[in-house]
Amino acid sequence: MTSENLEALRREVRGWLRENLPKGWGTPEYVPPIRYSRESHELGREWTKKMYDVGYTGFNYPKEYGGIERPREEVAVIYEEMGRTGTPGGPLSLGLLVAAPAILVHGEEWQKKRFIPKILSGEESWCEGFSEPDAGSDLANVQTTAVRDGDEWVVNGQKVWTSMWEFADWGLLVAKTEPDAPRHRNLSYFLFDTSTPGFSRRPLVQMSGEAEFGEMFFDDMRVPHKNMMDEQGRGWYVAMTALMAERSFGGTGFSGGMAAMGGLGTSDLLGANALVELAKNTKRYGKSVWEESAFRQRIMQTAIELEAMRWSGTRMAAKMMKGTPIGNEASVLKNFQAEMRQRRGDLTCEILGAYSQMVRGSTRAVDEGDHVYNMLRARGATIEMGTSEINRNIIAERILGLPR
Amino acid sequence: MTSENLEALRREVRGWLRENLPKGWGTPEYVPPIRYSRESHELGREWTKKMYDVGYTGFNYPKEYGGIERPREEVAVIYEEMGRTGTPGGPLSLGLLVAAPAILVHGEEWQKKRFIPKILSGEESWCEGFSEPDAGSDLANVQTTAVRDGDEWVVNGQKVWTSMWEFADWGLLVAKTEPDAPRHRNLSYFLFDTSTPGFSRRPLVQMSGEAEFGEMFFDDMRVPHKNMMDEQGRGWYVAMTALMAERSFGGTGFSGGMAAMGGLGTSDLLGANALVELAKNTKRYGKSVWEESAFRQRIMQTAIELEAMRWSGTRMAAKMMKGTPIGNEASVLKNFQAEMRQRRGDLTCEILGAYSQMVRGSTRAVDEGDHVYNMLRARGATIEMGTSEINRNIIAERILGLPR
Amino acid sequence: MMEFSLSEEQEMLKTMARDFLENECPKTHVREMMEDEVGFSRELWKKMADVGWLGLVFPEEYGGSGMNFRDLTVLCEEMGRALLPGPFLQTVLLVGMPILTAGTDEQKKEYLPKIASGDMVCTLAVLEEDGDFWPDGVQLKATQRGNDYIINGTKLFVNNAKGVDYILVAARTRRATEPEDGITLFLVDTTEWGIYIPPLTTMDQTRQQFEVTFNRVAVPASNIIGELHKGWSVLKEAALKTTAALCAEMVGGGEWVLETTVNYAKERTAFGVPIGSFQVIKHKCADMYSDLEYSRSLMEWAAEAIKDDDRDAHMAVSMAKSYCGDTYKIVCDHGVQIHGGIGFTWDHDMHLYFKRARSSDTAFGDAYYHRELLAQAVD
Amino acid sequence: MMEFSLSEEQEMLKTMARDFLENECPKTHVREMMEDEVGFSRELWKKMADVGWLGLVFPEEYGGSGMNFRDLTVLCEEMGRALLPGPFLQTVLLVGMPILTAGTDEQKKEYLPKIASGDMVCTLAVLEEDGDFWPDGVQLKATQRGNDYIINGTKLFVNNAKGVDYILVAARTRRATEPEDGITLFLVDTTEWGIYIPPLTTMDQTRQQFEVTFNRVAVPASNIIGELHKGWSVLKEAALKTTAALCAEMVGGGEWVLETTVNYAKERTAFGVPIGSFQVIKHKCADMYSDLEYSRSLMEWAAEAIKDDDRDAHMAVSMAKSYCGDTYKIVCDHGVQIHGGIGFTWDHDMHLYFKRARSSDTAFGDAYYHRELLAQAVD
Repeated sequence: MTSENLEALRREVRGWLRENLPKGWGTPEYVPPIRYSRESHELGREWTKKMYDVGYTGFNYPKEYGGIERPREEVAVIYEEMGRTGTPGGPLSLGLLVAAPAILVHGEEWQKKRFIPKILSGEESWCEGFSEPDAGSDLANVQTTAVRDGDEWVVNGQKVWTSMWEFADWGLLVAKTEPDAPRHRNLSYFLFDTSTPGFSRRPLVQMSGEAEFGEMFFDDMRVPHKNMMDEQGRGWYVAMTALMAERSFGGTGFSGGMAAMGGLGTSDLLGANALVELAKNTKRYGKSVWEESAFRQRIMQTAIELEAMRWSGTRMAAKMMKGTPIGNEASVLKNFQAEMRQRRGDLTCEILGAYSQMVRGSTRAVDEGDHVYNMLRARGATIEMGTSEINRNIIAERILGLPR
Repeated sequence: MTSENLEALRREVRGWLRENLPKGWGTPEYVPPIRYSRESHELGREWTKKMYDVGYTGFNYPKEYGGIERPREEVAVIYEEMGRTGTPGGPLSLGLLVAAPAILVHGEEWQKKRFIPKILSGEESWCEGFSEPDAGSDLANVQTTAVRDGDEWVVNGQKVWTSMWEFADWGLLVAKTEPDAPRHRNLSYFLFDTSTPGFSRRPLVQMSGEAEFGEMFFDDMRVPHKNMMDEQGRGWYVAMTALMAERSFGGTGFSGGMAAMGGLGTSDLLGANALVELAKNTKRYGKSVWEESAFRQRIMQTAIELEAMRWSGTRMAAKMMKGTPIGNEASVLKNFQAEMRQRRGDLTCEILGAYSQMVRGSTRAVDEGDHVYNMLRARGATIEMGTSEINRNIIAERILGLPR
Repeated sequence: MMEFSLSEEQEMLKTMARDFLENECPKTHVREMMEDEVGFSRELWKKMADVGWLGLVFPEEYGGSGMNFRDLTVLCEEMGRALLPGPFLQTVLLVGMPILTAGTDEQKKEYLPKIASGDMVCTLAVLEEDGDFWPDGVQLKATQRGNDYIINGTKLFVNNAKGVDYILVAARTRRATEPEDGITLFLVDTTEWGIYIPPLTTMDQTRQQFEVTFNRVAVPASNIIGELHKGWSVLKEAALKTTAALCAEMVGGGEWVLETTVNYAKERTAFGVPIGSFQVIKHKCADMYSDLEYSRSLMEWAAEAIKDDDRDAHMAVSMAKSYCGDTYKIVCDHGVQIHGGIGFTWDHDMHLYFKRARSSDTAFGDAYYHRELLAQAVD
Repeated sequence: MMEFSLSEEQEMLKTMARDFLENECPKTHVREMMEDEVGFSRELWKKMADVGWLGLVFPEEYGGSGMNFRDLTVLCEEMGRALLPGPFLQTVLLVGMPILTAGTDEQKKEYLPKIASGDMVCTLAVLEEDGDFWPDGVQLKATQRGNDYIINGTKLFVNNAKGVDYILVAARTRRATEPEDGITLFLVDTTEWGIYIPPLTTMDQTRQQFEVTFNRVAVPASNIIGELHKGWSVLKEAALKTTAALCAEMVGGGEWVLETTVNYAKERTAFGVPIGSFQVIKHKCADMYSDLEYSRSLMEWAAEAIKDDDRDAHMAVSMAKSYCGDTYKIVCDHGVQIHGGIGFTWDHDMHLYFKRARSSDTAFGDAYYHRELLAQAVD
């Protein structure tokens, strides 16, 4: 790989972006679609397809499953150029995050060939049915059942806290297939088409008032036997792979996770700039908040934690690139990120004072109510993808070897 | 009780204090004896005896065991007057704190009559052998044994973390008497004379370099059977009473505990004055620490916590005065006080900056190194008298009723 | 000597209040009011008047029961526990008290009995653009014109402004060197011409806030409460009492969260055992309990100090407000976390307390502000 | 792209360093030095020179091995883990580096080989009464007299001043508007007449501190390191490197505490099970691990940034210093607590780390100071 070739690629990517980014992108005149809307989903789908067709995404998967194989230096150049401008995100899908990694490890050959390419290209979106009303973090409590009937399985039950639920074409599903088998041996994983009769979904409203998550209902839904992933009774292991993949996203967040998804935004070295600006622009009792060392200190602590996350994410990404599985380390990143989000949300609201009450839709809201939304939404961060408590157990038992 | 009578008592106490307080008391010319020295012990002993003889201490115990029975209003006046001037503390003894309450509940009639009066009068000092090198907070691990031999018990073993160990005339001791009995039934309590052959003690140096605690060794020490407290095998219950009494002191600290001991110092409403002064007098990078809101906030938080402790102690003391046993509530007070001491110690050292390194004996030490000593000593506060972890278990299980 | 345990009378008041609110203000009612454009129920208000709550601390000659401030806080604890929607503190402490302490005989006779009977619901409008409770924040002007004053400008963060009969408005009537000087309190009839009250759409829907715009509203000089230009000290005194009452509400709410969480931890199982048997859950609950105990100590001290007109009352209230505010927030954080997914849903009641904790913390100065006040006292 | 994993060479260095220090610097040695009036061993110093540590980052022409700063931090981690007593950072980074970067050819040729061979042990004297590392703090005067400068005054917080051969002294040689201007660095032979070095008796005995009084000490002008009046920037650069190296020491020490605590938790039993099976102990250990991981990330970033002369090096070092400082302290807090009574004794080694954590935190600006530096950068 000569540096001339890389420079040529850089120019190519730059030109392509100029050509293909949405009209007005990067200027105030660009109005992004509403979060979680169909429009936002479609934009992500189309954008991913465009990138995939020209070879700018879909890395880290073998060619036979639709992966785009490029030298690491080229990938770095592509990411750098996209990072410079920022790009739209992907479709509302857990495909890249959960489904593709799980299928790659546990799927049959036909499943890999059928599903992974369309995930990489953004054409098909995925969700995952994992949590249940009475299960939480404990897979032993899964109540959804799948009963064999000839070449099919008949699924009944309910899943909650399904993210990316609304536009998913396909879903992953863990269900109890052997009611009498011991824990870790009684579950199986299925890939199911969301247009199957007997499947329905509805929004689950969270404390911030939004419905980012959904509930899914299975009422005699039939899934072909060939859509089972891995062997019967091995669902626990598939779930672990899927969870690990999800958690490493929750933890590496921007630097790792977004890179893995093929989208990159711009980043500033001092990641707490938004907080600094807010503090400079906010007066409490006539005095700029930024002049109070109590706030300066906490804002800078946030900046430090963001940098620490960035470099820990980089170390993790380097490991992944070398092929070392990150495994239980994901729990470290996930917890830190989740708890940092809560601290940051609280700090933001403390800076805002009385204005911290204004939510989205309020005429007096600062930043259109996003600050308050973020604070509220962050309460879920320490619960979803394994509670902070579960992740600390994992760190203590699996990394440090403390007794169960 | 007329208010004239109370006023007369007030004048009497005031006059007595003027007469009896050490020369120079309350002025800079008074030099207190060194902490934990024999001189300090003797001063406390003599002072207690003086107060007892005139009827100013020894409350809350029945007359037949040497208690001074006075109406509550009189006691309040006595405490108020002593609080105004401050007084020397008591002797170095766990007598009032642990031995007397335990003997009152579990002792034989002759034990109550023999021991409690001399505790109240300060004439005899006590220590308690509880923790062992391999036991910590877990009584089930007690290794010290007592074997019956005629009318005597032969004790062998070692105790650690014995406070008030050096000048104790008598000791409480928990030992295993029934090696094969189940937990909670295999221990017995003894009262032993520290001049008994086979008993020895030595200092146990803590991380601050001081030896506030001692170790005690029992080498075929013989204790008469009649010195057993409560029935054989009921040592666990005695231990609980003793611990509870100790913890309520650790928690109520000044307001409850010191009042119970019959000594009271002066108090300022804003209990963090010393920290405020320190911050005002300390410059970091040329700027007064007191001007930094980050420090102001934490210092005021300390003031608030001290007040919260004071009022919680008052509520507790009011309960005790009405005869309601405080029981598990003691764990709440004990933990809060211990953790507050650590926070305060850390804060003090952060204010001091480079000077936080100077220990007692250093020519450059601020406040003669007490700040650093207090910070170091406070690390033990969350370990002694039941670790913070054990106390939180107690709160959760015994107060909130969460499952064991 | 300060009395910390409740008197027999106070115990009765507490039991009665809890029963009343469990019947009359269940969470279904709270949620209904959250969606309501006014945000509280006149029907329930009347019932509260009937059991004597609205005149509780007013003298009997004005239709009250002559009970003391500590008694009132016993009630406030239960209101906080029930998340009672409506301007109770506003009506009784922020408007009623200034009338009682600074009003003329005519004003007392006219308004207090109406407040006590539930026929006059009120709120206070002080805060403006900067959102801070301090004299510098009062910029809205009132200009004399004959026997009237013309009020012109906008107030923000006004609780339940939409459904009340009167708003006590702090207005600037002259500009002086000291910002405290020149603030006057006007009791404004909300049916006057020129008042516009759009909602603010805030996080805590159990205590709705509004913007109030006065478009050259005429108020007769006889509606001035207290002296002309000297309104701030009256307001400060009323705010002090309200802040202490708010602490009682916070402790009451926090105790609901603790109890609900402990019960959930006993019932909900994971890995085959109740989650309350996990040590980390236990310790979080223990911390919630402990923080609430210390909050209670400071809150009761503050209430007693106000009742006794203690010279330390300001300090006690600042200490209580900052400690109770921090505690309520962290207790709710733990409550949500221990409940897990269900605690994060809209349908569970936990988030109502979570949000109430945060709106209460910012009201009348947050923990940071009150600690700074304490620091200034020893500057 | 930044490399975070160790090279093969660095891995070897690390293994070798750990073995060497386990043999040569066990805790018995550390405790012996704590009681020693000089506080470090010349014998061990010579051995360190023999394995090439003292000249590690000096060019080969001055007797060094020409390795880079990141290599040095690998060594520092192990030194922090072993609690190595002695002025290693002082000699190599605070005195050696200024000579290398600002010294004359003669100075480099004279001193650097001696440092590398272990024959010249040094320390730095900057801090005075106020205890803060900033130019305003340098008040001690040096006045020219012929070819000499006369130094008069007192320095505080000087590490290992008693046993060293040379002290690099920051002195004020002229008073200017900018406090940075007018500071000159003098390399002072400790055998000179007029130097008095009483101990300071500090908490962390593994790194002894002294007071140094200069009583009209004469130093030849040829012993000035760098330019006259322009010493501060040289010092700042050396302090930056030392601060990053200190971070490596802190991470190394913290990891010893974590490992020791985890091992203890596996072995010590209470209530019939290892205490490490209690969830609260587990979670504390998990937090220690997590904090140390993030400390390592920032520390390695800082080390790489210095190695690469990155323009963000100052920011990286401030972030690392504050985060590593906070982490080391809290890791030791947990370490003592989990060990229980035994961890509170003098005989257990835990308190040596506890104290080292606190002395390291205050050295070269504590966490608070470094966060304030970062804030000033975006003021």
